[in-house]
Amino acid sequence: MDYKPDIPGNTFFNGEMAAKGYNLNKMFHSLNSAAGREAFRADERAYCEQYRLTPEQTETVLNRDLIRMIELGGSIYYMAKFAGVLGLNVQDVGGLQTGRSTEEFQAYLDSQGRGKTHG
Amino acid sequence: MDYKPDIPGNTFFNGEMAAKGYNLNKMFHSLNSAAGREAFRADERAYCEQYRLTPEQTETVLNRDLIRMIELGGSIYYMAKFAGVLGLNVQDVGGLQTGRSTEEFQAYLDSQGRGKTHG
Amino acid sequence: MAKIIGGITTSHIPAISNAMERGLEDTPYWRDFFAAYPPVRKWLEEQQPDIAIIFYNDHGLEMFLDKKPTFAIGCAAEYENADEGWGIATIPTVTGETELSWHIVNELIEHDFDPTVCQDIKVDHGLTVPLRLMYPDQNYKHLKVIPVCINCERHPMPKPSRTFALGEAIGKAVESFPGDEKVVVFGTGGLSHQLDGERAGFINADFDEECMDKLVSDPKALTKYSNYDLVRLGGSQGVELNMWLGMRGTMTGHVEEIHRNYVAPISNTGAGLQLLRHTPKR
Amino acid sequence: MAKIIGGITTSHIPAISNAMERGLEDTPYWRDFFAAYPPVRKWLEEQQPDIAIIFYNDHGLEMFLDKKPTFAIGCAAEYENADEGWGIATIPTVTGETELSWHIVNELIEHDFDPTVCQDIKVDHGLTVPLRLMYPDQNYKHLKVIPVCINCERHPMPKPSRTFALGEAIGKAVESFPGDEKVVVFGTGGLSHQLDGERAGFINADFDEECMDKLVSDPKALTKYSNYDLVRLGGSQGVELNMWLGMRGTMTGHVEEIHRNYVAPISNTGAGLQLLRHTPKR
Ligand SMILES: [Fe+3]
Ligand SMILES: [Fe+3]
Repeated sequence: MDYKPDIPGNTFFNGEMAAKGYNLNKMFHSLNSAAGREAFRADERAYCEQYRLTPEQTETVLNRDLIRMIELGGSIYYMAKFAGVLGLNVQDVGGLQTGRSTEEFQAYLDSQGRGKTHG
Repeated sequence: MDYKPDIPGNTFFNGEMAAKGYNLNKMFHSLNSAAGREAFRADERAYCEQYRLTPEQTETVLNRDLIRMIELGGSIYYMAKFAGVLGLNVQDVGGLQTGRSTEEFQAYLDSQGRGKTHG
Repeated sequence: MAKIIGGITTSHIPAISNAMERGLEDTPYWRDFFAAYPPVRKWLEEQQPDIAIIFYNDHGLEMFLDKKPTFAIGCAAEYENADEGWGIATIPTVTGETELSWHIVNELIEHDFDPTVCQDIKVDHGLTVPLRLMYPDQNYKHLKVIPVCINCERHPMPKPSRTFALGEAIGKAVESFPGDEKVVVFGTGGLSHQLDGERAGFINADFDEECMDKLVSDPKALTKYSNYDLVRLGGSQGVELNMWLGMRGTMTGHVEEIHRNYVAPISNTGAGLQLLRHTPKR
Repeated sequence: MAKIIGGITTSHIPAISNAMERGLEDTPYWRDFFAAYPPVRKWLEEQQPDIAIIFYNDHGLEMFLDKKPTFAIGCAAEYENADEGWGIATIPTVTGETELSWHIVNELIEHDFDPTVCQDIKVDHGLTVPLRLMYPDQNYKHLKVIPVCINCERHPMPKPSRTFALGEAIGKAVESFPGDEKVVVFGTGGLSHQLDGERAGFINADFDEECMDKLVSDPKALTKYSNYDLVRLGGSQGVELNMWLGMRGTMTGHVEEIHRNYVAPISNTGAGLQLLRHTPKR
């Protein structure tokens, strides 16, 4: 189903996005391997070009522009490997996408939880 | 469905056979590449051992024992690539499996056809 | 709405493209086989379909046993072939299709099918030989292809009734696609043959003729066969009838056979060819 | 006949095994989460299941977009993990299972499911983190694992009703398997979370609690949700409820919840845990 894009701040990673982002996600998928990560770190732009990203997609990689990356077809599962190369965890990535510091993002998460029952 | 093995001369390539023949078929699948074919031709036994075939499976490869190869889990789709490396076509392979020369096998095929209508 | 204008059944064996490469179409062995294709090519030339949905099976190129789909559908912009063990034939890139294909995927999921969705696959002779048969000069670039790959290599294979139902679901998806595209559907492979074992060489011309008859007039009768039945009646590769059934399932309106041929043996097979005209229900 | 003795729902995020690697289980952040696992481990120790069917999703390791299955099932004798982008954690090989798994495949095909059948796949954290949670010493060699991988990464994803039906078909296949094996079923992942976009950080603890309640008492109600609904109510990764539903579908007899926990947030997620005892109908 191609769902109405009516959930604010959410992009459905559907066929259209998967087609748009194929090379971008394929490049990120190659970061599963240590050799891929090493090559990426050595020359990020060249690595993107090797995977035939569009110039726009390459800019989002170089600029760590995660929101625009998603618009250009990035899937978070592959973007997570990119984040890993940058030494970022999912709370860092959450902060970056929502205009918060990591601590602020953690506080936002906490605000939606039920608190703790042990300890 | 695991069908009764009651069609003479036919082996169903089912889960059991696919499990049994996994390495054998994987080795044959590698013959899709020219490099794989070259390595195979250079040292067939070593190539089989690299793919961790059982000794029995390796013997069927070295001996071109297609019937026994099927019993040990060979799938004809992958065996066909092996036949290609040996310069054999499907009628040669048919002859080898049925105790006929290639010409005899062709005659057997002809005997089951309807003849020709043109030319 | 997009429209299925017709269906074509055809053999897809490598020996065919070998014969075409070597200019053997008019030799005694091949003449009856190739002589039947010009009317189908003429129909394609007249009809100018935009999209071809091609039911085929992968004979050990892309869909290895490590992760073997039951049904796989391609949504890519293009497809290449690859070396299948006897050197890579350099063929023009196959043009893919990225709109109707994703719509089909959405509809299949909505209707409880579980396809493997492919954005990057190599296509084997099962798909490329029919293209060459239809376009001997290999000028098929204009035709957008949607590959639909059926597991015919490792039991358990999808049941004939299931593959037919897949075809029906694909046919309905085509009808609900908001475009004007003319779609032709190929059911490739078959008919009866057995490549493997002491039973190698088995052909059943009577069963093949019956299948071609019933494909037009009573496909549901064919869906009552199990894959065991197809092996018993049509040889171990007789299961390739599944592709023909998938094609036939897409045509939910009125179907008329306007051309047929059958030649046996062609290599190890009974080689059938049918051109079916489809008039959608409306 | 083989028997499903129970089901376990659990989070499967990488942060969990990181925490275990670093000995953080008793720190304030983690304490409530880990403190709930000993009763489940105790139950597993008492029950000694032979086989674990583990519903999980592959987060971009094995099931790339080039050929993405809707449902994939493993029939291999063993499974390894692999580097997912942050170095490969050396974990013991996961023991596979090759008899019941193929029986399940046969039954799924017979009942009109279209699985991708896997004889050689790497398994990602979705499967290995739950194993580590249940066996902190990583002595899980004795447990034969059947991986069942659900597409949760690219829409369209299988409908909750379809994944539940898959579970039902798997459950029936277990019951018809001529052995005495005791089988436990895992539904891993979830609950509500969103990793991506401006909506990152979304959690819906009310919906999570409702899911855990209904999973026991009224799973069919949950199957009425579309994946759109699950994204809206549970975040983009809320679709991981599909694995829980697949697990629940396998239990066609009487289901009793004997343990539950819920902690939010754990990383970005609402992390649920349930132990369900199953008494087959007879
Ligand atoms: Fe074929
Ligand atoms: Fe997950």
